[in-house]
Amino acid sequence: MIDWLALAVALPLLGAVGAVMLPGRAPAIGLAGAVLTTSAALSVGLLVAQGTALRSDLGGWGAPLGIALAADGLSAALLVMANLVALCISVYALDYFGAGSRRHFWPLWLLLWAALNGLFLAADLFNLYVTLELLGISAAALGALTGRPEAVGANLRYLLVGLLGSMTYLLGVALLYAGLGTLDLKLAAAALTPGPLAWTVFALMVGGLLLKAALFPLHFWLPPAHAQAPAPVSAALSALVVKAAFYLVLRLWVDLFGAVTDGGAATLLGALGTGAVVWGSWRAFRAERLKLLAAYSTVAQVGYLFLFFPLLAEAPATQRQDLLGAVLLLALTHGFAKAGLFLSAGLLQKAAGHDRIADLGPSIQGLPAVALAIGLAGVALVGLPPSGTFIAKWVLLSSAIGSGQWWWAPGVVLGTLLASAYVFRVLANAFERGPRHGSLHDARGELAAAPVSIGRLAQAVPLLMTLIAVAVLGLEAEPLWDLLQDRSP
Amino acid sequence: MPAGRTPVLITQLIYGLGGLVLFLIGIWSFLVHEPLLRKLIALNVMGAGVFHVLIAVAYRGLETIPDPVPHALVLTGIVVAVSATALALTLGLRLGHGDD
Amino acid sequence: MIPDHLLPAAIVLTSLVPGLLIFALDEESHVLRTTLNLAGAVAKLALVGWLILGVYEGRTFESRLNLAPGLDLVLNADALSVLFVTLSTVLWLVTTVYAIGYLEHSPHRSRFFGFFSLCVSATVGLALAGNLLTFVIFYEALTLATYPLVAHRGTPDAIQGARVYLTYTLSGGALLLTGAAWLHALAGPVTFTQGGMLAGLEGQHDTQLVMIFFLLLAGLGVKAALVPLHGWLPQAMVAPAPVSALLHAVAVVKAGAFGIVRVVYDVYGVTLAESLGLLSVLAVLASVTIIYGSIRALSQDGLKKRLAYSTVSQVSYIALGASIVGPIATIGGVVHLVHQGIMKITLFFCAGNYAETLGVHRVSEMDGVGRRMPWTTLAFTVGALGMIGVPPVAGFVSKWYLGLGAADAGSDWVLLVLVTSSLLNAGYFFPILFRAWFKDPPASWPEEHVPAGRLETAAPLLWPPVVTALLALAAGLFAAAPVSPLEWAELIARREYGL
Amino acid sequence: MMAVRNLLIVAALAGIGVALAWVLWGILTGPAGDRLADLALARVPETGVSNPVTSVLLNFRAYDTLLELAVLLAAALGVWSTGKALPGFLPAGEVLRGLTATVVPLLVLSAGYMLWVGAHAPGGAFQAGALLGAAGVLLRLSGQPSAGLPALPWLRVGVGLGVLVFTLAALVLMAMGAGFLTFPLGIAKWLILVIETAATLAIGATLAAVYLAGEPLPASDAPCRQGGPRS
Repeated sequence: MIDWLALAVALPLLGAVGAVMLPGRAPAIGLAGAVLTTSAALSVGLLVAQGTALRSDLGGWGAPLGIALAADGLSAALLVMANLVALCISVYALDYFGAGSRRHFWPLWLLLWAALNGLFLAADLFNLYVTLELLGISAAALGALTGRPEAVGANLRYLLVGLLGSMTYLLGVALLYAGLGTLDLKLAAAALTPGPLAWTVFALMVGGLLLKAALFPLHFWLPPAHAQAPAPVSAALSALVVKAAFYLVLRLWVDLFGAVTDGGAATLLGALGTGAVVWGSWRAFRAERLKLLAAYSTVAQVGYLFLFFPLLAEAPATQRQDLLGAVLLLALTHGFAKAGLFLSAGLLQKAAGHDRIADLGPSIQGLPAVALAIGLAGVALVGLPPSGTFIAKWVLLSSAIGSGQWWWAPGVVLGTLLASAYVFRVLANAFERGPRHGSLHDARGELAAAPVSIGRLAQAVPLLMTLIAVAVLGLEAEPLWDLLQDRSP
Repeated sequence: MPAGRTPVLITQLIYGLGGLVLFLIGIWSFLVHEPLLRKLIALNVMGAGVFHVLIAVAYRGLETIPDPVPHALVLTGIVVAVSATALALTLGLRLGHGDD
Repeated sequence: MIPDHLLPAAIVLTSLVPGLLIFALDEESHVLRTTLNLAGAVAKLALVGWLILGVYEGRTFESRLNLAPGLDLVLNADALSVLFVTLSTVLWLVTTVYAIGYLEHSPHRSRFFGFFSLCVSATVGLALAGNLLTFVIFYEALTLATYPLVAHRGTPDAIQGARVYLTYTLSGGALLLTGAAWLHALAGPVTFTQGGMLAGLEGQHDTQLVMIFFLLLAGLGVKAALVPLHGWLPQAMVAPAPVSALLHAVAVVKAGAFGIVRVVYDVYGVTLAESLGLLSVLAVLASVTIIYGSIRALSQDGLKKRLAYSTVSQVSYIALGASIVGPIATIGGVVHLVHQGIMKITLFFCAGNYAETLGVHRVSEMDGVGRRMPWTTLAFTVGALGMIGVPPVAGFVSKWYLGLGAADAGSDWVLLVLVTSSLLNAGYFFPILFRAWFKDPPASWPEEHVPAGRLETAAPLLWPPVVTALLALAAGLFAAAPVSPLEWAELIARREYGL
Repeated sequence: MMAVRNLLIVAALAGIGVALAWVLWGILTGPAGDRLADLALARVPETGVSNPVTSVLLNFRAYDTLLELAVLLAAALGVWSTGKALPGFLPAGEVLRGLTATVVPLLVLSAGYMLWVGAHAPGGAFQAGALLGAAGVLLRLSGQPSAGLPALPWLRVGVGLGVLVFTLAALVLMAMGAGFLTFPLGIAKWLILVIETAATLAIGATLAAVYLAGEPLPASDAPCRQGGPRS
């Protein structure tokens, strides 16, 4: 009997331990762990796609005594996305880290991966706390890997804020256990009734998670932490770690709190989302460094995700599916696109020795594949067709207007325009041939003279990821909606 | 409420409300104090508060075996908190904040 | 052969696939790149020929891709889309030849031709779009594909022009998206339907429908360069000549105008649009644009700038045709979609030839250019006369039908607009023609790149304007022939009005 | 300004506190009853250990414990990734050395006892591991730069041991058809003891290792530092 759910968590753990114990072989062990973990996650995805929701009672005790792992369409889709993105990041990381940091990167990376898979598959509220902490600790450690004081400071702050969030979440879990006598998500959902307990637990758990999901105005820790981390880590933080916290909010909303809270909470989330879209996009537009721009863009993209809550709260059952599909599509597209953008930024940084947007011209023109990847990522971030984001925004706009909540539309439109502004600020570098940058041949010459050579594989990875975000998720997203069909085990 | 529960309830309330107070003091300290080390201590105070609440929930009187589940949660929570504290202290040390 | 339900997709793919392949090519693979370019263009032309035949016979062609529940990417061919597809396909072939000649020695050719092909793919896609969602998708894709072309030269001017272009078009795109999503929320999937898919909604949601119309119009008006949304067009003139040709005649401006036609006829329907009072607003906007563009063109010394303002003016004839109720005006507007394209591309090719051969960029430098480059100047003359509306060039036919239609609908003031505009057109084109033919050439040209030989300039630069000038003449002379643009426009009008 | 802000924070927290207290009052006086207590206690005999808390930690919720060991590992790796270990302290004086010589073996001994007793009374891997860690800290304070830990290659095995044994045991059980982390009753006691032993060693090694605040140096070139404990 193969328990794919458990394997998706156990394999990266084993890989991490292997990389700890044999530091000389860390990359090989790490890559093997990455491939095996991804296979397990894909198996979970395939099984769910074939029509069964998966649930595994670890230890055989069953809820409420034991802990279960579970996968339905929502978690399976995010699991598959996270694992594919993580696999891409792993391949890229082979080339990225030097001999000094390899032995540190790989085990922490696999632990982070285990935490992600554990989080997407968790069916127990306290277990979620443990996965959250594993995620937060490994993420902060990875983010500080360069050892530069700014990086260490930003990630220490990230760690502390994350702890504040998880402590708040944990108090919510404690009260929920006290009130309902269970920690299992499904059982708790069945037992929870509207009332002060439900609202308090909601405020504590979701409030803690919003801090981790970096929803405006709780986003302040994100840009420095994500911008200072090594590129593969930034990619994972922005594309996956923040997404995991959002997933949890959505999961709790759909399974637990949606039925016991009124529209006010959802409206608040939507309003904060709008703030995030506008403020994040604006700051991204003003950013002078590419990685900071990408980090602020994450703040904005998280905002879009939260705009779906007020619509979900009001939607009749028939439209819920559509909205869930759209928010899922948005999360997936952003996962691929943002990871691709950060990885591209890492290559430019290696080639140019910096990531100042204004001076990136020569390196961006010397690496056309990277320029293309940034362009495709930009298409997805702005929400231009064909990309998953475009479809998601279409659903968002038409549902907002259709349900009479038209006031969400201007924020979306404004965010889109600001996003185009910041994306094309970067892309203009790919065309510029001003006196400052010299001619194309100078640019190439400069690159050839530079000691850093950028491998073809490292260039191919972000291109592939952004292509998935644009072409696959933009044109072939229908199966996502099939995944979300109700499928009881 | 059965008469026998009153003393249990009082003990539970002392621990539980005490836990809440600790939790709030922790948040207050986290928000108000700039130094990262103090924020870290504040977080540990918050954690202690949550653990107190769990202990209060587990208590069922002196004659009855307490609920083992919250106790296990507290143990797990402590190890997690220690781990996070260790990492945070080291990061702070590298920043030069550790010598205060 | 290709099954009917794949033909529209195949037509898009014949430029998309070569475009993507070209990106991957080495800068120096001239032969392979040229082969790919031309093979794609010719294949597309062949497929379009087959499509025309099929549509004429009344067969339906529809490619459909499900994006999400209730959201379909639909490509299908009705008479209107066939008209636009044919125009873009023919002009793309010609422009490709021209661009190969024009750019053969400049850097970044793979990038240029890659985006060039993407640009045509997007245009053809929006021409074949079967619903508003598909239209929006290709409309935005067109913006993306043209940005690199406008920025191509990489000079500060080019970057600035591209930025202005992008600011306008993406803002327009956002409005279009909002309007389209709103309409989707109100009426469900917006399929383009002859006679108007909203026709049944009269009397309900009138205010919302009016607001949506103006959102859509603002979005489309940016690309169609309706005043006051035209600001990007003169700035985008910094692009290389083949790009200008593409922007003005084949793709961008045309996409906006085509979209307006689609929205008026196939989304709202003339009846609903009129009863909501939308058409008179459109008519006024179009007329203002026609006059304003012509006036601004008068004072431009830069040849391409003058042509750009001329485009601002001329494209609005199409919108004007759509704003007048009645089949005759419809014919005039729709046929002008084709005629303006052929004539304006001729003019831009010629402008490019002057610049590329002699370094002549300004009207004031054009003295005697007709003697040095007679064939080019002849083609230019045909285009210019057509723009003014002199028979028998194609432009006359459009204006004739527009005038008749306006008279028929009782909108006599439109005649005044047409006459004024024609006089202004003459005012900015005749001085050019006079200088070119009747003034003495200077002792030396500003920057003579191509020495006079057997041909006045390089062959790939010379043939395209000659061919398109001949097409413009033919479209006027043989307007009554079967499968002429006019005949086809009549077919469209008959189907729209259910005659 | 700051005062106003602080006042606002205090007021807001006071409000939140009142709400939380009200909810807690409602819960404790409400009908939630025994929660999972009776259910858990009733099934303790099926877990292979008789201490209820250990039953929960190592059997009912063993998966939590596995991940918790992973958290500890992540913290250790995070600490190591920040740089080399800080220099050790000068060798301690007579008194402290004597104390250390007495207390450290006692700590190790008590750790063993804690580990064993955890099966049926309060105790277990975490308490035992904490004692081992304390022994390490004490050694470090008294001038052992390595805190009594083995050389780095073995230390790496040590900190990973808990997760390794736990995960392998779970996977072997899965492969045998019992299910991930499902301990058959007959061998549950021994399996749990093995896992707990590995966990104890890992926890002890990790706690002592993080106290070095960095990746340990090879034993030969570990410098000593002037002065006592960091002041």
